[in-house]
Amino acid sequence: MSAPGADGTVSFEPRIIAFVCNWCTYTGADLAGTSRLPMAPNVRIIRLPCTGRIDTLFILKAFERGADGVIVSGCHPADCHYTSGNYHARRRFAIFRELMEFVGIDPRRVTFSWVSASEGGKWAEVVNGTTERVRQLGPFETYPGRVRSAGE
Amino acid sequence: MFVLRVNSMQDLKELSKKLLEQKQVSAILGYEHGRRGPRPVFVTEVADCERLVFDHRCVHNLAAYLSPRRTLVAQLGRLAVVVKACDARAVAGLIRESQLKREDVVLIGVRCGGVVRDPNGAEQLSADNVAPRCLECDKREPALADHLVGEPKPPPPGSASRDARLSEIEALSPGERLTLWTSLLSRCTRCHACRQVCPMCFCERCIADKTQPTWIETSPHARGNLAWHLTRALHLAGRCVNCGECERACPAHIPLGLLNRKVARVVAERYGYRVTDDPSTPTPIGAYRLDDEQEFIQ
Amino acid sequence: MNLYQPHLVRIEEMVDETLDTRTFKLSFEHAAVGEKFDFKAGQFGEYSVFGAGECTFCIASPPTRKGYIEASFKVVGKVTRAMRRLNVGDTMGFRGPYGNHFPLDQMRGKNLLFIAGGIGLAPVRCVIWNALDLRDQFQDVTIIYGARSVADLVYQRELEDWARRSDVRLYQCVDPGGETPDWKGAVCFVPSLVEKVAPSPHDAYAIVCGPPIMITFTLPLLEKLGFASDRVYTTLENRMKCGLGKCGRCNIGSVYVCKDGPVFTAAQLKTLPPEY
Amino acid sequence: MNTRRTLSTADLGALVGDLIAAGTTVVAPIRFVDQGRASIEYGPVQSPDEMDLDGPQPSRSLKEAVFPPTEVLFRWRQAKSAVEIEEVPVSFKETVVVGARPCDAAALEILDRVMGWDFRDELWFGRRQATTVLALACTRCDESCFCTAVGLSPASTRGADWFLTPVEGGFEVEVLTLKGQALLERHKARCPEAEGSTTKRVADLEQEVRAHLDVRPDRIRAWLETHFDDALWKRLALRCHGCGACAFVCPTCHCFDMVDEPDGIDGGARRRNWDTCQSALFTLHGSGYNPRKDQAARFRQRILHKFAIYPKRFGEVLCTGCGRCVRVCAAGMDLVAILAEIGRTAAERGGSA
Repeated sequence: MSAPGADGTVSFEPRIIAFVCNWCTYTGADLAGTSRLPMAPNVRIIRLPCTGRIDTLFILKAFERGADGVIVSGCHPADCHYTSGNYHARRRFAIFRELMEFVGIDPRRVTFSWVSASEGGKWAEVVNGTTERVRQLGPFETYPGRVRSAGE
Repeated sequence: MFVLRVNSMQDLKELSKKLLEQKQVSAILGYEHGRRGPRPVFVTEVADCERLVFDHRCVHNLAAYLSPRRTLVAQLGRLAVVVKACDARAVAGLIRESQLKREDVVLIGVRCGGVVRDPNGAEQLSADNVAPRCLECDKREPALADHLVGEPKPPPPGSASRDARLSEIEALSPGERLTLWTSLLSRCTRCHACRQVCPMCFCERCIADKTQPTWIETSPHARGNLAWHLTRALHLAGRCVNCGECERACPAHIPLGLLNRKVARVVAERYGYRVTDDPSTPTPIGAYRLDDEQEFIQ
Repeated sequence: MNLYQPHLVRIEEMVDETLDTRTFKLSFEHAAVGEKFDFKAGQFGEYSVFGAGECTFCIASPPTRKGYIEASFKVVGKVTRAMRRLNVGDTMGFRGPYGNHFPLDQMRGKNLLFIAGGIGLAPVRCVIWNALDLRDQFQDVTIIYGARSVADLVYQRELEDWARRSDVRLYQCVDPGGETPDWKGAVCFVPSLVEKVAPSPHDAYAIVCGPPIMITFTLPLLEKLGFASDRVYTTLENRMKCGLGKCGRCNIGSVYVCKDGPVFTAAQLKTLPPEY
Repeated sequence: MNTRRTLSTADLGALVGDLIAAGTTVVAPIRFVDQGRASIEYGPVQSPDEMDLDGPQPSRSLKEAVFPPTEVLFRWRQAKSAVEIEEVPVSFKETVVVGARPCDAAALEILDRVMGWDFRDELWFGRRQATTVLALACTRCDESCFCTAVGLSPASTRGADWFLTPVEGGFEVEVLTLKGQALLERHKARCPEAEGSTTKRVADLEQEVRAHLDVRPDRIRAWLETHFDDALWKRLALRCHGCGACAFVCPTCHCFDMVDEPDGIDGGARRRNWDTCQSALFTLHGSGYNPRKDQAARFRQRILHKFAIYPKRFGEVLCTGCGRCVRVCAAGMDLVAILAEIGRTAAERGGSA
């Protein structure tokens, strides 16, 4: 996972899980891929029907299981395939984000974004930005009781 | 239903007797003296109404017994319940979330000037023993009540609300906060008393009890405890009535109310929402505005 | 290795009994454990799927057949669902045998009556084969078995086998509506079939296993037919975790199903509080 | 075995210091304060100054020193269909408990019965063996204490390896077991032999506790065994929240759950966690059927297990009268009052009717 580089510094490749909605961000990510946009390979995407389906427990589960950062992304306001899923999600994540911050989970480890199907470039920015930010923060070893499967 | 305004504890007993005699209800859910201070009691006989009491040690939120999962209580039939302002907020929550019909319960509101931390507490309410949450409550009487008893009360003594502690924690670095909470939550043994006593935790099957898949690990280790307490606090966002029962029931003395208080402040600041005993207002988590702040979203 | 740690067993074969019931044939991964392993008809084990947990089933194969054990299970909860996803060659865990057993020693030389409903045939099947493998030690063997529908009959090939045998009397039924055009057995509930067959209590033992409703109606019938209640056996199941009398959840009053059971006589059942 | 020694307060501190220096875990009552709410809990101490032996009873029992709220039973690793099991050790680091309450020390011995009948729980006995219990006579009680009603007392030595009785300037020490003797051998210099006198027992306190509850456990058992369907259960269970805090603070409640926790797709651990008969899930079958259908049945199970089932199976009451369940109950369920009521009824009806 991390090995000393030539100059003695430790390079670290963060593991980032992205929970994205099927209709906008997943399509946007697909566009980013087919457009051959340069993107950090650290992000694993999990596709869900809607940001409204993204339970806050998904974020915790990702950290529990060894993620160093999380991306949550879906349709822009007014674009939700189910009309209002993203509005509900927006409230839930607004509250959860502050609660996480209160117990000491650095909010910089979690990126929330709206990425539409046409915003391949924005997706690449979100991926690269998050990867770089989490790389600076280092591995999330302090997450209470974090497990990591063998071979990591 | 008429509103009877009476002014002494004797009137609580008289009112209860009347409700039973007139068969308006089949039981009164109130407080009686136990060996360790007042405790909940279900009075079904007119003569037993003499046992009913109310004072600043009546800490318990009796609305917890109104949740539909209390099958034994449901067997009693229609209840009249003694409620403080915080308890009435819970009753309103149950009505708001379709767990209870307003007409299925008679609410005997009591004027309350704050309660102590522990029912087994002091004879006099003082700045030293007042439950901190009462300093965050500005309702001296429930508006939802059918009847209202007791003299008007002054606000509770003291000024040590938990907001100072919240600010202290917020001033720490993320690492320090995580260390603090990991340490506080390490005392949790997952008895789930916080959930069982909570009037707003009425789910038929709690997410913490679900096993397919197991979202929240049931083991009382750092991982399971953090996931549980964060989820509990979040699921109570805009619903927690600040009755403090979770914290009082916790055998590990974890200051759980801080999490709820934090969430309540977020909800108040972001959505201008405060939990009241008006059952007609929607909860902030079940509602949204097109122009909700989204400064945290890229 | 502490007492909660299972032995590893490998799935050798699997048979789909019905749409939701499957039988695993399991062998111990460490031959030495398998050689030492012995049990009596009626005992149970704790079967694990690693990552899902443990589940309690009787050992459905008879102790007379060495080198393997069988478990029949219906998909109900987390563990059985995980079991359903396993394949031949996969590894499971097994702890056991635990609990008491059917007193086959006492039954020697007597007539045996087996009554089972649905997947309740599993523990009974273990005793049936045990007795049939030692056929000369027992008198008449009568089996009365029923299920909701023809598709719900388990161990179908063995039922055919028993039907062909001249030294076994097999009566079968399915609930009304559960029959197929070519169904040759009775169409009724198990207790009604028992009433029709009217087995003789003379020098006989009865072993009854099935859903609670079947037990409730069958036990009084047997009493009416003249079976002494201490000669009627059944098995109980309560939720268990340890199987060792420690975890505290299977008790019915002062009786621990995992230690004093799972086999009980009808006489014993009468003394238990209604918490099973 | 019964050797009398004395131990000054300073020497006890020094002894604890020695033990910690030698790498022994020392568990003792520690005071915590959070938000003005003080509590005393048993916990490992890093220095003798952390101990608080004069305070009230620790709010949680000592059982977690021997029976942790969660523990790994084994781990597994999986590669395709092959599984490897990694055992957990059943021998444990030496631990000395200083200042165990008599009700907590006795509970360990009572639990030895269920942990050892037929199948021997090596994890329990491994920790038991590694743990030396220095119990401390109680010098105070509150209205929830009722140890005398279940055959113990504020000066009961049951389950203790050493028994400390506070005297002027320190403690009188009774060395009660071989394990206690072994500890004494290593720290003899700090514990001079007591001179002749016998300890003045805390008789007054015993009387005070007896006044809280005076019942005969055998009568209670007889009544319980014949009143499974009594109306009492529903009446009492009405106010019960079904939370199980009582069971989690109880020194003798020992029911547990076993769960698998994968730590990836290729492995994980099976754990055992404390559980409680007060939870509806405890007995829920996979089919959805629950033999203990309501809180009345679950509450009855708790009382029956303690005062009828355990006595029947193991010859003693599964309760040490510590009173924690009374103190901790958010709904004011009061075992002292309940036992008194059952005791009264049993006496009136002669335990059977």
